[in-house]
Amino acid sequence: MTEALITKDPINAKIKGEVFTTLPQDLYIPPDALEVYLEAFEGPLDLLLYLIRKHNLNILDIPMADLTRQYMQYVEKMQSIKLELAGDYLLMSAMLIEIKSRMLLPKPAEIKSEDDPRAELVRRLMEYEAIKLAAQRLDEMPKVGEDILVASAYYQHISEMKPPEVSLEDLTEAWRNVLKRASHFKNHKVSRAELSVREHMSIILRRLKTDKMVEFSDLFDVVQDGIPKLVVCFLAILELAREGLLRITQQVAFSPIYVQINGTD
Amino acid sequence: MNQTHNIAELKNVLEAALLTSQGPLSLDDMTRLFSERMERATLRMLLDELKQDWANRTMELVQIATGYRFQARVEYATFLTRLNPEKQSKYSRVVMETLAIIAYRQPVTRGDIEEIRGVAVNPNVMRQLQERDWIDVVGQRDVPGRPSLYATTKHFLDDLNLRSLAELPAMEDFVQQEIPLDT
Amino acid sequence: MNQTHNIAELKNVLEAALLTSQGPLSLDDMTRLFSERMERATLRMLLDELKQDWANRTMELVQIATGYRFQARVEYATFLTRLNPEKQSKYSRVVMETLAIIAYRQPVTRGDIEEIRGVAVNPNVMRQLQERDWIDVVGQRDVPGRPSLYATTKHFLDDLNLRSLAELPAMEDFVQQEIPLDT
Repeated sequence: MTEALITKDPINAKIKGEVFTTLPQDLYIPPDALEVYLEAFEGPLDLLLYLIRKHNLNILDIPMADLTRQYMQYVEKMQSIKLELAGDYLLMSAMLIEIKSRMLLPKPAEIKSEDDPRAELVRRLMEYEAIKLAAQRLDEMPKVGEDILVASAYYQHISEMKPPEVSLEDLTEAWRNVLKRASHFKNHKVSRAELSVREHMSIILRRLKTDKMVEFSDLFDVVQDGIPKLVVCFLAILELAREGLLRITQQVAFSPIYVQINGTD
Repeated sequence: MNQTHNIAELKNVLEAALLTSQGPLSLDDMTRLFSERMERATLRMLLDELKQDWANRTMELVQIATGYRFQARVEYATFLTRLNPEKQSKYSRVVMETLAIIAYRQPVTRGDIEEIRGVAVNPNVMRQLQERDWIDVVGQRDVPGRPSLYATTKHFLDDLNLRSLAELPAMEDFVQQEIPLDT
Repeated sequence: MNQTHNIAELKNVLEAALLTSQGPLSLDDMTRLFSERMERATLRMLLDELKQDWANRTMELVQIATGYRFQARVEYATFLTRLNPEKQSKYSRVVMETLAIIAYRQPVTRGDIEEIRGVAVNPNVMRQLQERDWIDVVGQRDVPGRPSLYATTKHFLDDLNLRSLAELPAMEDFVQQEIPLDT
């Protein structure tokens, strides 16, 4: 199975009318076919792995000097766009030559396996091989949109528009913009106290809308409200009267004072 | 399993197709499901049966202009809508500024707002704020035309997480002597 | 029908939601379906029952990384794929190998990927995987140049029908016989 997986991509290069389906043993790749070879393999590790697994090639048997010379020629002939890819192969050739030269040096009496210069290459080859197989497995796994079909029945979308959220910052920003543009408000300041007064103006108007006529003293809750609130309430009544929104009446001196909305009878 | 041999299996294929399809399936679509030839009459019969099978269940098989589809029964729509609440749009600048003027200057008439903003106020703007229950009419000014006086509501304070208008940021460049509200 | 009163009705709401949802539903999503409070334990129990209810039917309720979804049983795939013959184009070997490295060795930099594959990584490959929402950048390695660290997304797990990376086939399964050093 391993072999079948690794040699999934058949080599099918046509050079001067002649079809090449296997790699030449001397590894010589005619420049015309270089691109095809490079496409058949994912890189020098892939090529090396193929040679080792398929042709039982000993890493050290690769005629590296020749190979390197050939690569140098390719690089010269290739257009700059392919240079990067050729560089990867060149780097691998350099690595193999280095390994070979180190192997040719006189061996110490005992060589530990981790000192073997080939060990690192073998580790990389095997890691790449495993990743390659993992990639094939991932490719074969069922995927959503390919062989996994997910339920997506229809439902009637009821429009339940939520109203926009408004934050305190949004509101004050809007007010700031209003003030910025309204020149006659340029020097206008709104204090907290004034806001309380204006709020009470609304409260009093709301009350008078339902109760029509209220005795002045009933507008003050002397039991519940503290002095400050009573003051605010009084200021609100004065402001409403000033703006002509309230009518304050008293029949005779010392009789009850009544407050009503101006314009109602 | 490339050949289907009995009614139940044919119905299952149709059910799976209709439940996973992104859009409605036409009879032509459905014939493509099967490698063997499928008569439209057979398909219609199968769809009828499928409809019956689902008669008392969560989905109903309906026929619309472009074909057939399964759809959730309408009583489930309220639940499903909760999963994808529609994106809330933002209020326009006009709406926000009108709200700000009412909040800071209440009680005000539309005329007051127009005077401050320098442009006419679209009645639609007031309606939006009233429908939200953020403003209401607290009276009329005693001038010709008796224009309505608008103020913010308690609901507005609740929605903005305020206890009173005094908690609105004051627009003052210097700290004024404040009347403390809580003593 | 805003309140649900019994197990059967709760299960129906879940079924309707899962059959109509555009993507997987998390437990959090599902609690949002109900106006009343819903315990996760109750939800899990209901989902278990729902799964049982569908045990011998066309769809199966599966749990994947981001939640639950109904999907057609694998035996219907051959029929259903006939509806959309223009399949999602297969990724090239480079893309799949890059994905495998990210899946099994994450988080990794482009340099790590190049080291394992022995070739430069085309940025286009990373872009394809990012556009599919299968990988994303989870940080930078603290070395000169601060290269991006890539990892697979939950969406990748969802698309491959997995709940977690631990469900990927074990890497050891792919390790082949030792390459002999002496022959």
